[in-house]
Amino acid sequence: MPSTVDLPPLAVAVPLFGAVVLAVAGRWLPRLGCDVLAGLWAAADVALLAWLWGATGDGRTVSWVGGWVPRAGHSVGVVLVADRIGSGIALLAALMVLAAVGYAWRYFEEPSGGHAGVFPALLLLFEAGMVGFALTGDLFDAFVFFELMGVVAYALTGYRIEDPRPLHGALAFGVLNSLAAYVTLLGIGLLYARTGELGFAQIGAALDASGKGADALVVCAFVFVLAGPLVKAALVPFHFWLPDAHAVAPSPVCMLLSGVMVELGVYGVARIYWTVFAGPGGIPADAVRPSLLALAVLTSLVGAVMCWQQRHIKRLLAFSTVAHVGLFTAGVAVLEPAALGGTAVYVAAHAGAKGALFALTGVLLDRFGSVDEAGLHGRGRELPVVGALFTVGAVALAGLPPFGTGLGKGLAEESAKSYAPWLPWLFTLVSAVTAAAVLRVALRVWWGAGSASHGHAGDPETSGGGEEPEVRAPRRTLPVVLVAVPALLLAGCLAVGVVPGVAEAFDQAARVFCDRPGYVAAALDPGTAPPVPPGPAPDWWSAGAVLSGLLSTALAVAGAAVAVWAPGRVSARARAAARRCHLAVRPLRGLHTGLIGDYVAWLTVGLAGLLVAVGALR
Amino acid sequence: MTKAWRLGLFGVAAAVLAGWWAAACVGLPGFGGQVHPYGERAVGASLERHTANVIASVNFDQRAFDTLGEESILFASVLGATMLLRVARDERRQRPLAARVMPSTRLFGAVLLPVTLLTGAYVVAHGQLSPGGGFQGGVVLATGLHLAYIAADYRVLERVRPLTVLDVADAAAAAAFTVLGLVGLVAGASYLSNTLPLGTFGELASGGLVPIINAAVGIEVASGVIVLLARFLDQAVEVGGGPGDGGSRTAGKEDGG
Amino acid sequence: MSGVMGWLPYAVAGWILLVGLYGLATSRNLVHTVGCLAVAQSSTYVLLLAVGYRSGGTAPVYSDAEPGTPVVDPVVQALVLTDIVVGATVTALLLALVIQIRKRHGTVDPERLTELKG
Amino acid sequence: MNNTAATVLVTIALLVTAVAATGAVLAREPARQAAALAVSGLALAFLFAVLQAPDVALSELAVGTAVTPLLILLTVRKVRRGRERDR
Repeated sequence: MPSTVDLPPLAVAVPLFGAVVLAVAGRWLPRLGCDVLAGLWAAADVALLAWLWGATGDGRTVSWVGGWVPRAGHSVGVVLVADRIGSGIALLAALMVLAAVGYAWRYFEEPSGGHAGVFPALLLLFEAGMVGFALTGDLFDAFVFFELMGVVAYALTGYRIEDPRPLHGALAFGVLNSLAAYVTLLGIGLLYARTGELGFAQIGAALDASGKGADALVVCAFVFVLAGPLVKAALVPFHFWLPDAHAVAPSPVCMLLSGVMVELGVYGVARIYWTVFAGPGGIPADAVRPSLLALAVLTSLVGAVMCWQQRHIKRLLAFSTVAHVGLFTAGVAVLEPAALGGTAVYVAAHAGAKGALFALTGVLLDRFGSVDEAGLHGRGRELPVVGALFTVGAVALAGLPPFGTGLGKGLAEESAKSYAPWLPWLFTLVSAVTAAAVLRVALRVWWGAGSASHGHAGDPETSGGGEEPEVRAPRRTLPVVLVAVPALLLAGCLAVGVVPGVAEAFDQAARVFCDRPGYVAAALDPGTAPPVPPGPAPDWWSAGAVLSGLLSTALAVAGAAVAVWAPGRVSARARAAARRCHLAVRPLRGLHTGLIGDYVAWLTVGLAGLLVAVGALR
Repeated sequence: MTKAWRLGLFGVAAAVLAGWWAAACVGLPGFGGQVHPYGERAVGASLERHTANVIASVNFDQRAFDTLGEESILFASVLGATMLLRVARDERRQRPLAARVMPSTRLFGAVLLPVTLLTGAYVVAHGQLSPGGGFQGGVVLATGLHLAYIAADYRVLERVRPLTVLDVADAAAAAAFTVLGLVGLVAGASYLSNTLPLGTFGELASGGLVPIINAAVGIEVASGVIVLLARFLDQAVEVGGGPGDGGSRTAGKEDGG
Repeated sequence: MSGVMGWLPYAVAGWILLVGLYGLATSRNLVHTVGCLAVAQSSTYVLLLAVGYRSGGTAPVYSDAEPGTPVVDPVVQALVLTDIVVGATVTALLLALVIQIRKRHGTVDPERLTELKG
Repeated sequence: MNNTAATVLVTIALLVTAVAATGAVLAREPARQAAALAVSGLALAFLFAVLQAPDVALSELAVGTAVTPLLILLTVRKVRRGRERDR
């Protein structure tokens, strides 16, 4: 029986081993056998991580792989440090993988890619990468697992080789992410040169001891090391790959990409900042806060505007992920434990809602071979249950109480307000606009509301028609799991909001996450870290949170209604104004060119901008 | 964005990046410095574990978890490339024609092939003692095998390289690494602990778990790279008939809406 | 070492990164794009090995050297080894994608891939 | 090897590496780029050997000068074959 300290490496090793077994056994096992095996393996990892989450409590589980425990505060090994935020997001990843395995079971009717074991094997490898990245306490190890996550995700994105668009999206994804990972590695090299260490805690402690403060090297290392997580998190202007990849990946993969992988980027930013750079030898909070907040605001606004403009439903959902990641980053950027705890709740609930929406869009693709909002006008009428779930997903995205998204949003707003009074308005506006776009789709596709026409001639846009169907099978009845999995995901989103104690657990978890001296002590000098005293319990569903959730939902409903029904009924002046707004955002749409060269140029611009901003403010 | 705009934007950003990089490098310790705290600890730990090649000790013992991740990347990429380069529904395989090879080339290949394979095996086996190891030796083995393609032709290569077996060997070696980690757990220590007898310094069997993991990596790399190269060769030589090959383009597909 | 040698390796690493970025930003062929990514990556090898170098140190392999002789930093070498494997596998996977793009789009010119925009 | 000789060797290796990398980027025709990458891999391997990293040099020799250019060449061959049929 393994002890608690063995759980973190086991949680990585178990899916790795499962992937290997599936890759071999898939040659001989029938389809059903592979799927059952994959399901069991994913469930086993969920159990391991749930155990880890329970056993870690409000402390940290520190695991020196290979038994290289530090002597006199120094070690040569790799350390895994699981606190509740880290093991929580790992658990979220494992749950989403389990959902994706279940969904894919009936989604790809025909085993593709050689044999039936390949797809679930890749999913398990993806899981290992995400869990490893979430639990590691070592910068280079984080790079390795970041790349593992990446490599598997590129392959999964391009899974349908018969369709041209996924290949293009996967290549843009691959080039941008790997390039950013190499920039991160350069940053790791700079830090190693200064401190001679690789662990988060060790580098942080050595930076503090060096007494050089935030000189040019530390600033450069900070920006370079964060390049990888920032690109993974798809913050503007590092976001261009995301809509290209998420819009075209197979639906079960989209659930994972949007639901948890992108959020892991934000997690990486937070983890690296707090453990490595938050001390006196790092970057002052007054430089980090405005820089990250600026990125966050830009990201959420661009994401919301672009989301509203889309007609390709998966691309629309992808831009809504961009917008929400902007909000998550804002929750992290104020550098307050309470806001971070709220953001963690928000992320968990968002994974459920967004995963469900992608899964339901997959049903459209399965039934009609299209994800084009205009082309599908009214055709969803034959699938009322799917339409009802899609609508529920849309209001969950808006943060309607008692969904967990509303709770997380409310908690984050409550705390962020003290730093920037306008932040709650941003949260409300952005969640309303993205939810309105999703509701508009629901109204058009399932209720046949409004007219079928869409868009303006001459706009740069991606239509959702003419997709290669992801499934090639004679017309069949809708498999139950394709509806059951999104329903369960939505139930999970609801559970985060209604189960009492979730908010408190995440609040305390965030306090532990931000306790930098405690982290360093736990990693280097086990047994000396004092426990973090519990703070005041957060206000579970405060009046402000309920009101803000209701307000976003009302705005979303109003927005969708106006978009669907207004065009035929308003005055010429209102139409002209709408037209002007539309033309105003056209250049923004024009920037999303699908050209990898452009994206790399924007990546360079983003890095340069961050260097200048952090450098000027330090 | 026009090309000029892109280049201008990139130029400005690159200049800023270059400036900051230069400023950062001023703060670095000068090249060739004598202070390497982690490095010195790693040397000490390696000698303690009777591993002569410190790099092998870092890769397969001290930071073995990194290598576990790295080998998983290799495994994932072989699996992914196999999946991406499968024969699509609208493609077909064509038998390649037998190629005429000059006798001198054939002799060259026939002599060089065993030499490369032996070299590769040697480099793998001595990884914990001398420069080289599972990874380098594995790549030499894999590329060496492809001399068969140059020396003879594709069909000979196909005979000397049973892909299914290699695919399974790749997976088995990856599994071996993961499972070897459990040895430590069974022995009551932590995951990937080096709990085997350490042997005598400088001998082939020294270093405990290191030579075993090294061998697993060697097998995985060799079979993985062979499979990888084989998929690319397949595409270049055998597979045809897709839309890109047949002339008609499917790219400019009609809008559905 | 002092003088030019004190910073030249770092400058070369920075130069390689910038050249790689330039190639990626201006590439007109997807195969070339993947090649440029490999170039950009080699900057990390140069930086890491330069950071770990020690004047007068020998290779950290004690099969022929006496224990106790000063050696260059073995950790960065191990990191670069890992990095090289990662780079090779990423290159292979991306090239596989390029092959399929060529089949489905009929081109490897990024300017002619016009399906994802807006 | 005394220190001055090492310095000279390292300087030369660094400059050759920088030039080779630049060449690999500027060779815009993929087949020529594969050759340029092989040269760049060779330069890197030489640099690593001079920097007392024989393990890394061996890897770079195997990967940078053999496997990567080979993969690129195979890709080019596939890409070209398609183009000839298009005509």
